Amino acid sequence: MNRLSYIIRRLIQMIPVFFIVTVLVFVLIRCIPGDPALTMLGDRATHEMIEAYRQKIGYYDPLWLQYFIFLKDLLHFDLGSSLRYSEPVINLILERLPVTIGLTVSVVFFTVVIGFPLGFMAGKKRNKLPDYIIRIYSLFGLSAPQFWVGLMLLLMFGVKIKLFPVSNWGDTLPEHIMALILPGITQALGIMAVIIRNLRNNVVDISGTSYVTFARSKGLSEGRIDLRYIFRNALLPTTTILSLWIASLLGGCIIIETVFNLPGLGALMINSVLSRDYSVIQGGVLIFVITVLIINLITDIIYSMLDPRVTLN
Amino acid sequence: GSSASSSNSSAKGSEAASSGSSSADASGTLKDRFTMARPIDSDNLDPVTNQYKYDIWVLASICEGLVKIGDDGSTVEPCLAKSWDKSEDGLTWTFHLLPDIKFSDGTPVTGADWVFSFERAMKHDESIFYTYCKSIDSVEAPDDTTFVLHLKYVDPSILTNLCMCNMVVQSKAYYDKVGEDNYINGPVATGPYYIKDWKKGEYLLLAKNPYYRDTVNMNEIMLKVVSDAQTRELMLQSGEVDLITEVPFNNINDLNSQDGITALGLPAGQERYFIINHRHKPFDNEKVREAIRDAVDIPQIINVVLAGQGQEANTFIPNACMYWDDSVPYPKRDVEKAKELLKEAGYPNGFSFEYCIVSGDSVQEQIATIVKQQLAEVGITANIVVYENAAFRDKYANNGLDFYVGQWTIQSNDPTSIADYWFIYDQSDAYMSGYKNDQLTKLNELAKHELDDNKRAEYFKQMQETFYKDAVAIPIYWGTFPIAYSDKVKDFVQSPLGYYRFQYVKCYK
Amino acid sequence: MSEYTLKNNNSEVLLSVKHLRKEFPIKQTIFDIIQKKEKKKLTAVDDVSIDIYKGENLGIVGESGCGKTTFAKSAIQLYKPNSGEVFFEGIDITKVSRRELRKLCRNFQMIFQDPFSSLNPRMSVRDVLSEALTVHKIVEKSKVNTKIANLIDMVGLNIDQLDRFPGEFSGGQQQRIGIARALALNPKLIIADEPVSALDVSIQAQIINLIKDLQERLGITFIFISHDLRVVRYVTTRVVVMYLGKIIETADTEKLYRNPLHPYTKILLESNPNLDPRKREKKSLIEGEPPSPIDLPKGCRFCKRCKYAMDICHEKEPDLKEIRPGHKAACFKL
Amino acid sequence: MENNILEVKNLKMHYVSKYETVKAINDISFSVKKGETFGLVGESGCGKSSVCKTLLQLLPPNAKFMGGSIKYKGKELIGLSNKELQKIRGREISMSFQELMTALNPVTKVKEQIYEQFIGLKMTKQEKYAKAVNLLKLVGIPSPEQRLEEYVHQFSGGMRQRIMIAIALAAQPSMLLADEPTTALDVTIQDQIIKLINSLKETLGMSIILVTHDLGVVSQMCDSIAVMYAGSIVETGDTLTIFSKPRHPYTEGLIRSMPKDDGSKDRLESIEGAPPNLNNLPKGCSFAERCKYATEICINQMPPLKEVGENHYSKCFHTDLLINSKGLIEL
Amino acid sequence: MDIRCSAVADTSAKSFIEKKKQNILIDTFILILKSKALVIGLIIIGIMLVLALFPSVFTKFDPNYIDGNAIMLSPCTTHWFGTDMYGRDLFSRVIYATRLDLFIGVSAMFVPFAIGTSLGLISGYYGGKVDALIMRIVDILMSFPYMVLCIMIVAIIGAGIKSLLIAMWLVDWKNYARLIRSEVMIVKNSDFIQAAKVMGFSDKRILLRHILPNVLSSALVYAASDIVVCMMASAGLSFLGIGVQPPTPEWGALIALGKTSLSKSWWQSFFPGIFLILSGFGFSLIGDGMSDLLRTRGR
Ligand SMILES: Nc1ncnc2c1ncn2[C@@H]1O[C@H](COP(=O)(O)OP(=O)(O)OP(=O)(O)O)[C@@H](O)[C@H]1O
Ligand SMILES: Nc1ncnc2c1ncn2[C@@H]1O[C@H](COP(=O)(O)OP(=O)(O)OP(=O)(O)O)[C@@H](O)[C@H]1O
Ligand SMILES: [Mg+2]
Ligand SMILES: [Mg+2]
Repeated sequence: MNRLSYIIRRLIQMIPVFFIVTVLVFVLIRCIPGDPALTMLGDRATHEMIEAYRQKIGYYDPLWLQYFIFLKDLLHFDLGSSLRYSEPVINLILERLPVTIGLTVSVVFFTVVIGFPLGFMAGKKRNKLPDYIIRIYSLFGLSAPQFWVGLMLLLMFGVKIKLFPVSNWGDTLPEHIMALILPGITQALGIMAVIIRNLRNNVVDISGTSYVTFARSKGLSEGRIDLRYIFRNALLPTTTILSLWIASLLGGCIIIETVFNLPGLGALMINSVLSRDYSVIQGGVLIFVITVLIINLITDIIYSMLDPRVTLN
Repeated sequence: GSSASSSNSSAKGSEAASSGSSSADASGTLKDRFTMARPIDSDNLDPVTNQYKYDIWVLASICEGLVKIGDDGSTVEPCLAKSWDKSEDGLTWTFHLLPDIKFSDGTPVTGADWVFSFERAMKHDESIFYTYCKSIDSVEAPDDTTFVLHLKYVDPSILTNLCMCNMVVQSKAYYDKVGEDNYINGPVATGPYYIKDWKKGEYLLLAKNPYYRDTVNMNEIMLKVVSDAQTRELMLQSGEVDLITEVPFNNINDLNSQDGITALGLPAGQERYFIINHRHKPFDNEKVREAIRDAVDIPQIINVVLAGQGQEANTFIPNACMYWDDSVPYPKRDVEKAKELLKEAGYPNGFSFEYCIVSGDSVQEQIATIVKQQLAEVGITANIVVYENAAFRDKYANNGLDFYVGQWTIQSNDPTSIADYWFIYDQSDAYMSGYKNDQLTKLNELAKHELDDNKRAEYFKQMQETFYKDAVAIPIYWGTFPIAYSDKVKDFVQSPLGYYRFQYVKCYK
Repeated sequence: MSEYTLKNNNSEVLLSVKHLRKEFPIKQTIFDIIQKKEKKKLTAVDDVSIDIYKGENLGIVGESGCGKTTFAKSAIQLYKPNSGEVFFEGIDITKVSRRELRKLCRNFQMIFQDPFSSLNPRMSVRDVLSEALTVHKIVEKSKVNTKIANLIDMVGLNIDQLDRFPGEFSGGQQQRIGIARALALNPKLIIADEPVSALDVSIQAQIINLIKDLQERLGITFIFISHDLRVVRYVTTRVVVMYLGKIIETADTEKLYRNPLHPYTKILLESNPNLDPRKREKKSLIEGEPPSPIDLPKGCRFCKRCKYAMDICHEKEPDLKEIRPGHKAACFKL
Repeated sequence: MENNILEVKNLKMHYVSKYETVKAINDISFSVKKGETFGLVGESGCGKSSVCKTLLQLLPPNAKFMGGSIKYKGKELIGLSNKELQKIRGREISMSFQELMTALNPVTKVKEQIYEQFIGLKMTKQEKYAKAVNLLKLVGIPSPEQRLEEYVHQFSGGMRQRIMIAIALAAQPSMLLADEPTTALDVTIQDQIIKLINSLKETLGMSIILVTHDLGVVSQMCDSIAVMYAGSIVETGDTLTIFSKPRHPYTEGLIRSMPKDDGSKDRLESIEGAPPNLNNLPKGCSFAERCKYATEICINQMPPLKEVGENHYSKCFHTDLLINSKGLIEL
Repeated sequence: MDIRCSAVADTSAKSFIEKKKQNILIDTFILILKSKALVIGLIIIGIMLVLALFPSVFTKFDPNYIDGNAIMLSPCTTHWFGTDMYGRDLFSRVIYATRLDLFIGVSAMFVPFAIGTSLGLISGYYGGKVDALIMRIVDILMSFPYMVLCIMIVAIIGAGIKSLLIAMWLVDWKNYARLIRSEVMIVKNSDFIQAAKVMGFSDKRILLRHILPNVLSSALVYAASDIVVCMMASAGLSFLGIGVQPPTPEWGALIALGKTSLSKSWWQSFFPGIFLILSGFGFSLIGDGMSDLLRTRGR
């Protein structure tokens, strides 16, 4: 199928999902107990103050009206402004988005750099010592709590060896990069386990396919076969899994963000839920949904480019 | 004026607060910037509409008013007003202002700024600080060095109230420029520091006010937000920050034992209570409440949870406040008596209730863990239920909580506001406990308008005694601000009210 | 052989397929929809009509992809045909409800092309057979085991292989399990879709013999799909030649083999490799690939590869007409 | 012998797994002459593909070489290093695989898969392209320029078979192992492939080992054949002889179970029973169990490969009984 | 060849059934024994199960008893794993936590597994509108940030394992549904399903007897490692302070509690961590072993 038309169709398909998610967030967030007035005003608020605040934020407006206003603003790319920070939501999000994206990139980087070779090696040396070591290591990665690993790494590389900052998002790119290394490794450790296992199985499967044997019969060198045939083909399904993880990373790094004190979207979202900062939650989820859908689209397209068998529909 | 009763705590406060002043060596050179990490960011630095302690504490280094609370937290000292006169009837106060005061942007402070600032505070009746300026009828500034207050009625605590952050002088020109909506990003004022950069949720950077009339040591103060306590500690250990706040109590000793780090609890005007909802059975029964008071073992709580960094409390007024009464009995564990009381109340086999805690508050969680066992020993079953913050508040506002730990942090050493919160039922359902006692409400009202210090003290004594007698709530402890800092830091001052006095702090290279 | 011809013409019709057409849709792009392009489709079976007589064995041959399987599957409603009717003993099974169809199903069974994939890899032979027997209550509960033993015996498998899984059998054995399963329901018609193409000659012979025996003994009607022309000649009584979804020739087996009319049939028969090593042809008889069933050419479907093609062949589609008694073909040259 | 391009002696190979040992090749010897098409015939699973893969040493990890020798142009292939083998594979001996649907890399263009054969040869891009186009033309793929840019899944089965042959021929090997090149295809395409390989053999002067179980294909292509059963060669000789005068019961059975071309409807003679399990071979002749001539000795002893005619060998104790057996064709 | 219609005696056939069935069990058992991963995994989880069922046999301490005299003891002969800041015995807390943790892991996996499998089956088999609907729901769940949803649920029903479980139940099925659906799509086109249709079987029977057993294996393997992920998620929630209600012992919560003094009292998070990792190991090994087994059983 024509790629462009495919993209357009996928974008059109996103609209209902997107729409339903907005409704869902909108309703859900207002269904849960806790009202912004109480959280914003704190312990000492009197009944009158609470009342006044509620009036101000339109707490008593019917839900559909609130939603309507939300949609109307949305059409002007206005996500409203944060109750807590009194700042346009879009600014809040845009401020934190780079951190989250940076973190995601770092995680993917380490997953790829460490996980791919290990997974490949485990598959090549199937049921030999390296395979066992790598598999046990990956199991460890899967079942060690992130915050624990994170704190341990900080203790080791932040405090004892002072190689990386414990927490310094900083202002310059090198500072940002330094700040992202340890969190990237920590989060990658868990994901890597999945990637390694998946890649290993793929390598085992692909090594046994007849096109690899056929390639050998052509007299190609082992290195070329490993790289061009086994690794490349084994990677395809793994990338899909990786992309699923990337999507969930964008919204779910809260623990890493907390441990490493990164000013990312996860922390913002969680804090906003905790303080019932409605517009931030709505805006955040919206941005998140769009990002996830677009990432999915991109992976599908990339996948179809890498694997000609996959048709886009 | 200050009362004698608070003097002992203030003395202790000033000693501990000005850390390590003895070894003030001239050899070291100062760093450019002092960095501290705290768990939560300020939300709103509008002096009038802010709500959180994290706002007020910082504002204390940004804004100044006519008078200020001393660093020990108990005395009222002159600030921008060098002296003041009070009219005969006590309704007109005339303040004589320091000359040539400038805002941090270099513009001079004028009478118009004063009037604007006060009128704004008086206009915002939804502000939680509104009560402090309730008694003011009007203000005027005959010239740039004189400022006059007209009161509606005689207000004995007017001077302490004037120390509050909502009655500080701010630049009207700046306000007009940015408008009400953006004002939460902070005012332009006259304090030793001004807000240089603020990335919400990430950091707040203060810079030295070049026009400040006094010495200010550090060029910049960086307040980082680091929500995880463990990460804060690691940052201190790695030298990324010079000072951290809200150290978990049980780590204080550990941190202290490390080279180059000092950890301690600064005295705080902070009190925790077990708050019992009188509207829920069986807590409507006074005997039951007393039984609980007898069942809990507060020294153990202080030992385990605070690692000893706290002081047993006896009444609803923190000991850092005026009119605190030492003679009110302290809760004391007596298991037999508690059982007896339960039997009398008709619960010989105990009962069970919901002990509500807010998620993420480790102190609350730890207290709950211990109290659960202590209560179990008299036959009462406490089911610990964790609520996420907003849900907790919702339940709290709708009388849904059975039993929880409340915390009050004072903002002024006058106990009026806390007494209001406990005894003006309509305002807050008596700290949401549902306790209603008209007599106490009346006493509180009397104390508010009484100019005679002794008489006021007497009213407050009565309130405290009744509070104990009715077992309204169970005071637990007066807390401390647990901080830890590197030995490079000298003279960090946080007053018992929590105010940061950044002008004193020195941080060496 | 003439006796078969006679027999067929006198028998009653068991299954009558009328103007059957099956198309597979091709997905459209958004632009196609916007531009209101006509929906593309793959025509796998195009207007096929044929009567199948009781007791006969009808062979279907043709190039791979010409729609043999699709025809068989749409005839018994495994694929919903796009148009056309199929009468089974006078009942139009394209119109009956799903429920009724389910009941009718036991009368016609199918042996699938790929013996392995036609068996559930997680059901043992016993499970497969007993399920068929019990769901339709073919025999009493107590007799199920006996019946299974009979069936297994009938297809020449050993009873102690009953609890094995399909993966543990060879292709020929798997094919026999498929046959046993089909026989379990006592069907009147069995469609055997290339039942021997996956097998070796030696096993192939066993299956062929089995089919012949079944037909003789139980009088079951067969539709036998294969591209092995030798086997078809051996097994069937009548043959249908398909090309690109259409029947192009049909006749009694021997008639057709002895005297093929359609050019394609001729090529097909000659393509069958000669068993005599001394008779080797140098040149391939057929060139090129069949056209795509998506964009069917106008005119005769074979004309592009036909060396006798005339102008009219590119213009019009020839009808299937009776050239000789009992021998129909679709070609203008005839 | 001088004109033998390949000589295989006493080849043995087993597949060893945790659970069983599959004796896939049991003592096989044969030789292939220059320019000859040699057929390996036998029912599926008897080890034909395993022989081919052993020749090129392309065996899966669980395969265990048990002995024997493979001499190609007088040079011993067993024991060669991987590097040396790489020079033989594709350049000298190449192979087209049975698994035509899966033997080509699905994610690279056909062009690249052909180009890979030119690695090491100093060729410019244009030369490579021209050669690739030529190859596709040679195997009869229309519009090769366009087809080179396509991926494998865009080709039909017959096309894939041709592409595989094209790749196998790209480096102009002296020998082609064609593993069931026609099995999965229908008669017309099968016919095309047969004719294609036959003509290629003539123009390029290759030797071919053709693996199949279709006797029709054998008759159209092979000069001599070896009939395999359960991992060993049971009969070998030139095609005409074996087709006309089979001297092994299994060969005879195979031939008899073919339906005749003449329309006769006599009952087919099938070989009863199934081939033995390769992980549990009988002590004696592996065909004994299904053999109508079998006697005690067949069960207890392994028969030797006896010469029964000129260049005609049979692995049976009872070749004499078969002296008059009827073949597929009359001479 | 003649057709042997010999009537096989009823009884002999019957006796054959029983014998064979037994053999299948034994065969399976032997196969299991041959897979080292599976055996080790089963042993680990078996031990865990014993600990979970009879914790009191292994320790004499009450896991919740606060002993003011035993605060923060390092591991010693009485307190094998040391004590925590309240003076509670860590060994007994870790042991008593086993039951809850296994429960969390298994139930957080099982319900989504059941829901996802059913919906995946239906979606894949019927296709069309039902499929579109289910897949849109999956899309929505996929694109909804998980932690935010988790906290919302915590807000609605309170903190604790209950909300964690509900959150997982609500969200996690999507993975199973996708997995199963994609396999059903393949299997439903295979000939044996058509064979079942032509045999006149009902949809229910085809779905449950014919499709399900063929698509379940990959979901099962996924489920085994999913258990670990679920247990990890509960540890994460404890870290955020919305995990189990204190003082209930739970590994994640124990680690989270211990992490406040990592450098001083390493044992507090170390031992529960070891148990968490060990059970993770156990379940993953079972998953690996199962995939091996299913592979050998398959073809
Ligand atoms: N489910 C399907 N969806 C789309 N196209 C199909 C489907 N099944 C078959 N086709 C197409 O319909 C045409 C006829 O296929 P069919 O399987 O009926 O051929 P056949 O004659 O049985 O071939 P073979 O000899 O290879 O079995 C082919 O072009 C095929 O690609
Ligand atoms: N990798 C392997 N591991 C174990 N056994 C194997 C392996 N490959 C093949 N076999 C077994 O070895 C025997 C010979 O296999 P081979 O593929 O050589 O047979 P074949 O004659 O080529 O059969 P076909 O005609 O089906 O291609 C078979 O019984 C097969 O099951
Ligand atoms: Mg077919
Ligand atoms: Mg083979």
